[in-house]
Amino acid sequence: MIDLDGLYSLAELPLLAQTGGSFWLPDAATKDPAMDPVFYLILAVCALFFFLVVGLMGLFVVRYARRPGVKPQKTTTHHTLLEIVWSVIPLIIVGVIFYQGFAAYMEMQNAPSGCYEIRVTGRQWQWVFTYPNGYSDDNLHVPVDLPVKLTMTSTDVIHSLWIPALRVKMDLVPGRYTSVWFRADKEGTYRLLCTEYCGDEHSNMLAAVVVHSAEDFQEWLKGAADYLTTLPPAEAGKILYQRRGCFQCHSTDGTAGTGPSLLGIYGRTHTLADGGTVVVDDNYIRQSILEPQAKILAGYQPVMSTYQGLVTDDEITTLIEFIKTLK
Amino acid sequence: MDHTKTPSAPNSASQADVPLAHVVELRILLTVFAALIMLTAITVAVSYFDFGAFNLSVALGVATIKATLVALYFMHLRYDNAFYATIFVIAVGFLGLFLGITMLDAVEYYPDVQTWQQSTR
Amino acid sequence: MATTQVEPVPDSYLTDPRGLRSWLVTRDHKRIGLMFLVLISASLALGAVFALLIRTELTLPGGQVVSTGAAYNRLFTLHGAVMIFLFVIPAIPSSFGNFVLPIMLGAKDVAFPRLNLASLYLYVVGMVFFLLVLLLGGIDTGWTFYPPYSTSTATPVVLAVVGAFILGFSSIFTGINFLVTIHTMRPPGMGWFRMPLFLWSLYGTAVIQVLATPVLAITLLLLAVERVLGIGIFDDKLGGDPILFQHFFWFYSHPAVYIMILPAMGIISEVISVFSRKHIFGYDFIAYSSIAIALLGFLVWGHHMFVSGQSPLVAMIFSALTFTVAIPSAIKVFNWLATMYKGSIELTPAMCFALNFIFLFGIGGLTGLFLGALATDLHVHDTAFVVAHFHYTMAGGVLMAFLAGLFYWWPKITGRMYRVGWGQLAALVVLIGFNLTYFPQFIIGARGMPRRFFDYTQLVQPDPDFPMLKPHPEFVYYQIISTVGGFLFVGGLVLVAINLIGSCFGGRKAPANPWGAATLEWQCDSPPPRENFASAPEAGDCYDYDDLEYDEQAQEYVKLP
Amino acid sequence: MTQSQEPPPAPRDGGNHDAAPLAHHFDSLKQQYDSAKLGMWVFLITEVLFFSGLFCWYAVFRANHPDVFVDGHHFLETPLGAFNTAVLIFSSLTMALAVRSAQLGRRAPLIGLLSVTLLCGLVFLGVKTAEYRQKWHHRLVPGQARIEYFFSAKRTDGVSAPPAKEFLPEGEGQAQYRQYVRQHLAHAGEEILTEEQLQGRIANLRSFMGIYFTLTGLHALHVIIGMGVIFWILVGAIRGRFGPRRFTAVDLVGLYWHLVDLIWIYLFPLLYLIH
Repeated sequence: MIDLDGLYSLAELPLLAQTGGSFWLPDAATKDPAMDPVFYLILAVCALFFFLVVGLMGLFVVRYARRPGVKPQKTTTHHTLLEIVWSVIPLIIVGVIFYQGFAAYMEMQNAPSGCYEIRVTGRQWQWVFTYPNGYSDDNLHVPVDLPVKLTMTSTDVIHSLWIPALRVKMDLVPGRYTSVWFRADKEGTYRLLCTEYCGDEHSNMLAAVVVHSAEDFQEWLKGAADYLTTLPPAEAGKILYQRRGCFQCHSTDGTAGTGPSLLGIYGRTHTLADGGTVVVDDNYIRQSILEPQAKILAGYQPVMSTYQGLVTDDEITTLIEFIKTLK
Repeated sequence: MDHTKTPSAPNSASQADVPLAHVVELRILLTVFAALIMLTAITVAVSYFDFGAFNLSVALGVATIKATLVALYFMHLRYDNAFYATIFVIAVGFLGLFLGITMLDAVEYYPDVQTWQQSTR
Repeated sequence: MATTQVEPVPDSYLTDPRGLRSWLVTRDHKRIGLMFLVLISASLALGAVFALLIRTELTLPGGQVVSTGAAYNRLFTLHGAVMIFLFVIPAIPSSFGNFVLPIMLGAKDVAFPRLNLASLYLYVVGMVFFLLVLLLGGIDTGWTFYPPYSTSTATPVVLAVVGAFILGFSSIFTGINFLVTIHTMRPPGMGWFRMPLFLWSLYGTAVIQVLATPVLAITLLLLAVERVLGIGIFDDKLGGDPILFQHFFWFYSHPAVYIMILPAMGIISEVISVFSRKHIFGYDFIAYSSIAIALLGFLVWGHHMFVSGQSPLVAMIFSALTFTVAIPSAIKVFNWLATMYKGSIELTPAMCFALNFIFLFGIGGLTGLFLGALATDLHVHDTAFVVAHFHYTMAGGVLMAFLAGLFYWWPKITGRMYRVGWGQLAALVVLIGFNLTYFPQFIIGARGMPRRFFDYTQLVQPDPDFPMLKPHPEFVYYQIISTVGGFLFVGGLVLVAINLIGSCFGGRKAPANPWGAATLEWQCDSPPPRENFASAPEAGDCYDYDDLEYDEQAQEYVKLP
Repeated sequence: MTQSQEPPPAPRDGGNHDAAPLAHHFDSLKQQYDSAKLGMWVFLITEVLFFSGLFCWYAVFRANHPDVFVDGHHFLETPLGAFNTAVLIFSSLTMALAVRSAQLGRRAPLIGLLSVTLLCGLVFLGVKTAEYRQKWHHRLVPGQARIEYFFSAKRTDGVSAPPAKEFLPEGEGQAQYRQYVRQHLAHAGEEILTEEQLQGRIANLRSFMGIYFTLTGLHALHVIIGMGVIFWILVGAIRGRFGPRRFTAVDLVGLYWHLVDLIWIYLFPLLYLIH
């Protein structure tokens, strides 16, 4: 029996949607998602026309199957009124569908005033959510019942933010802002994914959306930002190293990845791609984080994108302290 | 679409002396040339005056007159089967459609680019 | 029964003149069409291999066939690029279109036979470029080449772009040829509204090929220039605009789906009428709808960009226009049904595939409503739902029509009859396999499975950091069904190949008119002689079957005196 | 298409030069000529749509960044552009006259007019080359560093990486470049005061030059192709291959050449005549 990492055996797999939501749509984090009625309306239209067309087709195939000696019956070869009728009826139906889709879209598009604003930055292959107080996290935490507006951009290629439970999706385009808003009515944890193909680790560009109660949210925000001050810098830096996804390219055990390993890198002199040399000190690390393309170590590609605006100065300091410990 | 209007109604019988195409008069060609050169001079000349928002329209208007002259006389559209002119106009129409909608969108979303540029500067 | 003695075949286009060289420099539209058919089928096979690799990979979470996202990304890019540029776009016009268009007009060839040959060679060169890309390790941009990813990835994008550019010209040349041929070479007595509907659909296709493909050419050229020289066009880092590329790309690529589907609809119009032995219902509406689709198809490209950062105003315009293009397609389907009504329906393999077309394209077209409506598109865009939708239209539409055309014209092209029973079985296997493959993807897509996703382990497993996060283990179940269906589907295609190729070796010799069709190509021999007709055919009503009677002796239809 | 009798024996090349050989799949010269002409017109349509991408790019940039064009056009020589416009228009006239000569079966004028047309094409390209050389000299060509790298020995020495896709040259060249931009704009009556302004101007210039070189470059490519086919029919004319019922090739090449002219008629004001 196929065993999926010890989690499910094939026989135990849920046959249908036993994991929340309806057969077609996943669990919603809002009470009345504007999209759902439109979805089911279209589904009904689809089902109606599919069974009409395929039903008639099947009926004709059986009823008028070729029989020896039986000639096809004469019918008219055109009937303008009929043609107009079956052009106009679908036209009316799609008109209704358009309007429903449009109305729901406008509702999903126009953010109400007083939204809680969170900045989102997509980068290969990680999400960074920055809160009004300057704190950044790699998962999205939002308060319940409060409209939240995400102002989004990307530092490298196009990404797309999708939260199935909230029925929202919007691309993150480098060089500009896009935005979405939503209001989560149900506390819980939901999935957030990247749906615009963005490279090798596209399928790992995931995050969680945690909907807190109002008090919990404030408490979380306060506590989450605190580790920078409560922990020793090197330890805080280690947490940051994990959260910001530095580990994806820079190992701490000496193996070369997309970028140089951080093990023992501090204090040494390295050759640059353009032939010069550089001593890896506080300034160089700071520059490498903020202007990664400025000085590339020999043997590496200039592929890292900047963290300008994504890390605070204090955070960089903790990262430097962390790198110093890697000997 | 009446098929007799499309080029070569196919049942044109075997014919040695059906003319293949119209021969444009010399005088017309020379006149058109003179007009084109004059229009070029005009468009260069007016480019030194400022019509504000109409600068582009004036330049493109003159260019369009010139292009029409070239198409009508040098390219024989005036004398040839109307179908050629039709498809040429349709092509320009599709150019306009492509350009128009794309520009409409680009202008609409440009503020999002501007705010981004301001915030990163 | 099928293997009666092989009779000596009179000289046909296949044997006159002989020799490899005569094929390589031929200007005969039939030979060019046949060579296209072979190359296009080879491309289909290559694309199908990639498809099976992708399907196997996705069966279970984690790596099955390949171990990295990088490798998987190359797989789906090559699958998409090969299928779109080398298969579905040229599939019907370049092969069947080339073969039957002049014969349907009673002409000896297309207007520009040399251009036609150039089109074939451009196709071959484009194919070579794609194979080079494959040899160099493939590209990982997706077939859509979206910048800034495509301007920054290290894979040989320029090579693939040049390949697509060249294939674009192959398509343009075919379009020019068909347009002019239909205009100037119709026989006496065949006005526009007496042409076979397949020709109307090819005419509409040619209009799109001519108007849209050049825009793809310039788009790809600009992309290459940007990548090589760093001119800022689409890449924001160089002062360009990534959304602009999407407008450019879809201005071609949306009409391009009608380049793919229109000729398919043309084939279905022919096949349904012939095998129902009924005059096609609503000829004028079907003809007009082809042109309407061709023109309306240009007004809807922005519906690929509803979540891209396109402005809401333009999104609204495009959504509204998108729905208008649904109407001509609906008209065609209703007319086909009306044609079958009170007919005398014979389930030959061609007809079976035509019915498959209505079944599958019906689902594909209807699910398009989800993507045209703004609110629902926000949810299902770029998910497996979209994958299912366009496979229902492209594979369920174009491929089914391609197969219907293949079974329909095979006797004419090769002069051999295949085994009808095996063809019917293949149609059934394909129908079942197809639905098993793609229907589950509608469900998982709407429930949260994105497209172009290498590893969905994290979607089906509980997340240790977030125990409240509900995983979707049901995805695995649907993916397994999908993969099983995929192999069944391809198995059906293999059945088709065996049946048809086998017929060349000892199949019964095909009569001139085995189906009793009234279009002109059935008036010449099977396979046709070098110049198609010994004497000029008479162009009558191409959907009037009254004076065609089945002759048991000759196993073909003959004209009643 | 009366196929009841055998089509008249097609006159092959040689002997009768007054009428074109009739291809086997056509019924009449008229049908053959009309097909060729329609085919050419359809091809011209693909050319229009091909250039539509460039015009669209131009329009979007001009709408959103008008300053790019205002800054950029200072670096173009309007008199040269105007001269080239006149040259192309004149060549269009000679081409139209050449078609007329071919239709009337006048061989000597045909040869002369085609030669003049070809010459005009050469003059156009010559002026264009001079303009390009000047831009190259001032390092205004987008991707110049990458082009230089490609043609230099560095490409194969295994050490040097290709230059970044940046517009600004490195080192000493950069200082010169800045100086040139500063001076040139001062000359055009605009004083650049701050470093930020200069950076902005350089970014604008880079966008403009990208558009300028792509548009005029692709147009020049069409001129070169046009000259190639004009040369081909010139050879045909010298060999006496055209006559009153045999001028399709001249006619079609003429249409192509006029379209190339027509596109330039738009490019000239769009690039050179900006306030």
